[in-house]
Amino acid sequence: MSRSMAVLLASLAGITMVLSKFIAPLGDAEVKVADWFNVLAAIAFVLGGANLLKMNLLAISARGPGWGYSAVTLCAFLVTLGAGILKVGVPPAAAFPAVPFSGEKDVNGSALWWLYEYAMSPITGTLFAMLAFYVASAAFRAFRAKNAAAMFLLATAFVVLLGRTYAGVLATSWIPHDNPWVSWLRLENLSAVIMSVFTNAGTRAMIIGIAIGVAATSLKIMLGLDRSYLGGAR
Amino acid sequence: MTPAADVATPFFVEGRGAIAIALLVVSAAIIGGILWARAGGRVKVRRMAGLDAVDEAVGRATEMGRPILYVPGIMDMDNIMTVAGVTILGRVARTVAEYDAELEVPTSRSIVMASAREAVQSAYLAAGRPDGYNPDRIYYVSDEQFAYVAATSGMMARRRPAACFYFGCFYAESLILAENGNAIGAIQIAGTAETAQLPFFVAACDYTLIGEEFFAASAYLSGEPDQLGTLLGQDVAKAVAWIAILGASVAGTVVAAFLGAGPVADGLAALRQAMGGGG
Amino acid sequence: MSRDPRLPSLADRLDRIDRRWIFLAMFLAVAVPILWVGVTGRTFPESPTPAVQGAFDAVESLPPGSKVAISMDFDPASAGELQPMATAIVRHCAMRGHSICAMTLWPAGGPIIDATLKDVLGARPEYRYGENFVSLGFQAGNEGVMKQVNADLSAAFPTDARRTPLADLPMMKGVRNIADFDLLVSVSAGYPGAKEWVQFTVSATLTSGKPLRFVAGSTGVQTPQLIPYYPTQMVGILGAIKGAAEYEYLVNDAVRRADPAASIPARFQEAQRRMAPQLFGHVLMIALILLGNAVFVARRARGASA
Amino acid sequence: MSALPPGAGLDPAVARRATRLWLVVLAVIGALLVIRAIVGTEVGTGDAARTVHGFGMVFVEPSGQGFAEVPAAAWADAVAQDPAQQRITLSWPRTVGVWAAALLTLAVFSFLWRDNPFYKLAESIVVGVSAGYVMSVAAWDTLVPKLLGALAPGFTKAHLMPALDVTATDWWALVPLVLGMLLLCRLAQRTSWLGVFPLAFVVGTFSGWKFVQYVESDLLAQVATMFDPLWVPGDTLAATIGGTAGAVLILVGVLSVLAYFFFSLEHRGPLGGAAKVGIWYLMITFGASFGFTVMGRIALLAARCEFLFDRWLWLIDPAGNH
Repeated sequence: MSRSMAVLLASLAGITMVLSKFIAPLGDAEVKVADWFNVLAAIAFVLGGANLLKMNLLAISARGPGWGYSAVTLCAFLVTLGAGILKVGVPPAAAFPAVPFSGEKDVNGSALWWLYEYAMSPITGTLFAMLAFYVASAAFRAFRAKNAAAMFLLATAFVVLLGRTYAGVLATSWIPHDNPWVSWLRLENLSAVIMSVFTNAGTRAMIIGIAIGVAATSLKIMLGLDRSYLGGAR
Repeated sequence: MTPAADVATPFFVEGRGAIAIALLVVSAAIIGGILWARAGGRVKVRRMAGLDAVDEAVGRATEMGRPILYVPGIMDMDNIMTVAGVTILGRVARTVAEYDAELEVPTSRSIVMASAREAVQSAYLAAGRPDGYNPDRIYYVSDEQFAYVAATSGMMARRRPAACFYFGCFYAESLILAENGNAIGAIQIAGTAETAQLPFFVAACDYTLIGEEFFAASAYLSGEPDQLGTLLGQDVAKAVAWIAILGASVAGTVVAAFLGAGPVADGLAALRQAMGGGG
Repeated sequence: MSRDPRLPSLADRLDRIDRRWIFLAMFLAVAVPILWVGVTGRTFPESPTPAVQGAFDAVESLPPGSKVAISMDFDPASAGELQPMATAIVRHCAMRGHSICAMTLWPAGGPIIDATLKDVLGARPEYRYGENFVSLGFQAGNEGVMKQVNADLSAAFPTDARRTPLADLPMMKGVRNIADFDLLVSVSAGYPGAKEWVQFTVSATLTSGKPLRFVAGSTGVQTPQLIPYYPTQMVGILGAIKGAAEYEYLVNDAVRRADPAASIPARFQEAQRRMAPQLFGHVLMIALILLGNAVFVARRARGASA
Repeated sequence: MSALPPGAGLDPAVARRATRLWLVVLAVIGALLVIRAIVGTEVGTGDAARTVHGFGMVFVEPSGQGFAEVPAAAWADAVAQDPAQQRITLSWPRTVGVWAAALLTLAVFSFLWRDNPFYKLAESIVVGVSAGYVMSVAAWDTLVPKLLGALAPGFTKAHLMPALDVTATDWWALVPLVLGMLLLCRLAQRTSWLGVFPLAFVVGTFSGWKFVQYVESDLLAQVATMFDPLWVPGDTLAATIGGTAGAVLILVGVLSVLAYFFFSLEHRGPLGGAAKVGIWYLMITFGASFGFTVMGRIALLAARCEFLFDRWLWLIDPAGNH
């Protein structure tokens, strides 16, 4: 019963949004809805935070292997949350010295700023940088000319990689750059041709297909055909 | 916010005819496909190796006694890819429940966690194994992209899932997850419409669903007539787009090469502008 | 097979190579050139591609005093690629005497704007806050903001980052919506970013009579997605650190042409400096692809199952 | 090097060996740091030049309400002028921060070798800190201005956000509040069924929104770009042929990739041929995309290396920080 009501709510909400794009008085629905979603997501942090606390407290009380790491997570979470919510180390904004909470939460020098600058940012930045290693390993393993399709993948990656460095420019510098019949073969030009012709076509077609796929998925939600996100498996 | 109404504003937003027609065509095609399938029309769907492999991957994980990792992307429920990812999770969870395997779903958003729990719980219910459902294995990690990656990679190294599914919206984490999955020898199946990440999934996963295939996955896995009907509808919409592209190209060429400036060229330019295709 | 199958060939051994050797090679390929460039201070020359030249010309061709809006939609995680672009574009605008209005749709973008403006404009006393440059700071709402700025900039950004109402800023006189700027630049790492600016803001101005000129700076991973919009909806793209290096080179070249004795501060050559590890990193990648295929061919020739 | 995947190592003998190995690695790193300190760094120029044996230090001077970082050379100059000066000082929080950041960077990199306690520590820290950080940001950037500020503008302006630009109560803000409360009903078993309504609302609204958005800006607009003529006359014959060939190849590519996406037809006959060409185009697209991305990833690694060499170890100084 409640699920059917929920599906009905989803349909009505979806149809209202579609209409808002065509009916002037509903025009600002998008901005409102985006705001609402942000607020809802912020409130939902209570769910995520409660889950995080529960999981780590369970791990600590069970004293299973690695419970110490759960304790670290828990401490880091509570300390950061406290520092952020209470604006620890944040002076009042210059314009409003009488309002203690008026400063920016992560102003340079505050506790939250320190945690972001020296704990969160270096770790996330390093994880991001580890991709350099993973692309190398993936290139060695996966880029093998097993069939025609793989050959195209390989050759293109090769040309683009080479064309984007000084080495590539040197490698084909003997091709005259003022002869329009062959100058496109220079590596730096060739990768531009690949981008503007082949990548352009491939991306365009994918975008069109994805748009149709999104349309079908959205319609299925509005028609109540897809409801497993609500637990309505059939 | 609302400007003073010194001029009577029209009830309908102007200049939206082309988009209205396009929406109607797409909707008609998809609803038509559903109705056709409901009326008993035959819908044949081509094989998609990546989705046929889901059963095999779940089966293998069961045999090896290792968990199955499912990542529904890192975006929130306002992203249609996440919704599609959770829907596919519902289908995969049903297979997992039937095999009585162990499912692990770390999420990057609180609302996704809530939705994924609903989907998995009802899948276990539908499979007749409500006791097998463990909500604690569907958990929130962190909204921060790389914190989520750190925890999920660490989990992969320690729990060594035998099958990894990545269905949803992915950014840079795609390759980190897929390479770590590769290092532990898991069967990996990915699907996303985030075109920038497809190369990495293609390079590091066993099977990858590209763009629209990803949105077709839930219908394909369900095998229900209604759902397969939507695939037929998508094809009809694509056929219309195909013809429109060919027509546009021919028309543009004829105008540019033979007719030159004139009323036909103006009409074409106006049409293009109405469709939002720039100048 | 003539050989003892228990003795793996070189190709077999390479095929099963521990990937940590590859990791080590990549680390050396990047770390050693950084140290080398750091010690010697040398950089490679660049030859600008048309998309970067287009971006440069878009800033160069505006008359001094033009109003440029720059949206810095990235966070510290992508600053390695994008900060040199943001710095070079702001610096170029300052050299040409344009007014700069910075904003961001990423929560972490505020400090980036402040640092960039301070870094570039700090040594230029002629640039006074509110008159030649302003920072609108961060606004939440993604595409919603982009749609709002089409109609009314002050609806999206009621105040600047210092909480001054826009109407009180001399530079913002006569700027009602985004199309009143002479150029829009987005330096972005993803969503929302350049693609959304095109979809929701630039496209909307194409039919309004005053098309907004648009330049995008983007991470390598996002650049291919922007190609379809060039050159109709955007006049230039800076793609990845290479694009940043080319732009930096053009700007530095302009400085040197104006004053051959000018010395370029090291912080304005950041992207060019980064091209050295790029070169060796790329060469390693190419070598790995070649090696991988050599192994593949050799093993296939021996009849081993792939 | 053993081919053991990271994380394997439950065998006690292997674990002991791993511990020994880690001790060796740590000892080597420690020794290198000691050598680095003994070698020292010359900061400042001219008369102010001095060799310091510390590194990874951050100096600050008062600026506005807080402090601003200054190069070590500025500190050297200031000390040369007045050895007792207190304006430019060593900032302990920031110096500890740089060291913490450097050690955490190394801890994360160590995962490339294998899963290990240092990585686990970094992982635990980043999960906790980031969750706390995003929640703080949500509270101050969303809940306070958009919820509290809308419902209780007077209170919010008086105590939390004096610069908030609202005057009247916006009752619309009750909608997300009610939805949020319904979502939180999931916390209790008996009321958890109410939690589906906010999910339905969110997914419903955004499906309607994205439906129009994708059809408009991706489907329709991309089809519209195909009005580009296939005949592209240029200044020279080569340019004409090149431009025309490019336009034709784009059309062929778009049509064949779309053909690949047809689901209800088997890929046989002409459709099969078109789909095959489509796959080739897709692979070229992916290859190019990969090539571009490698660039960005290497740049990120370079940035991390620069952090270690520049801000922490003071081996290089491209930006004049010390």
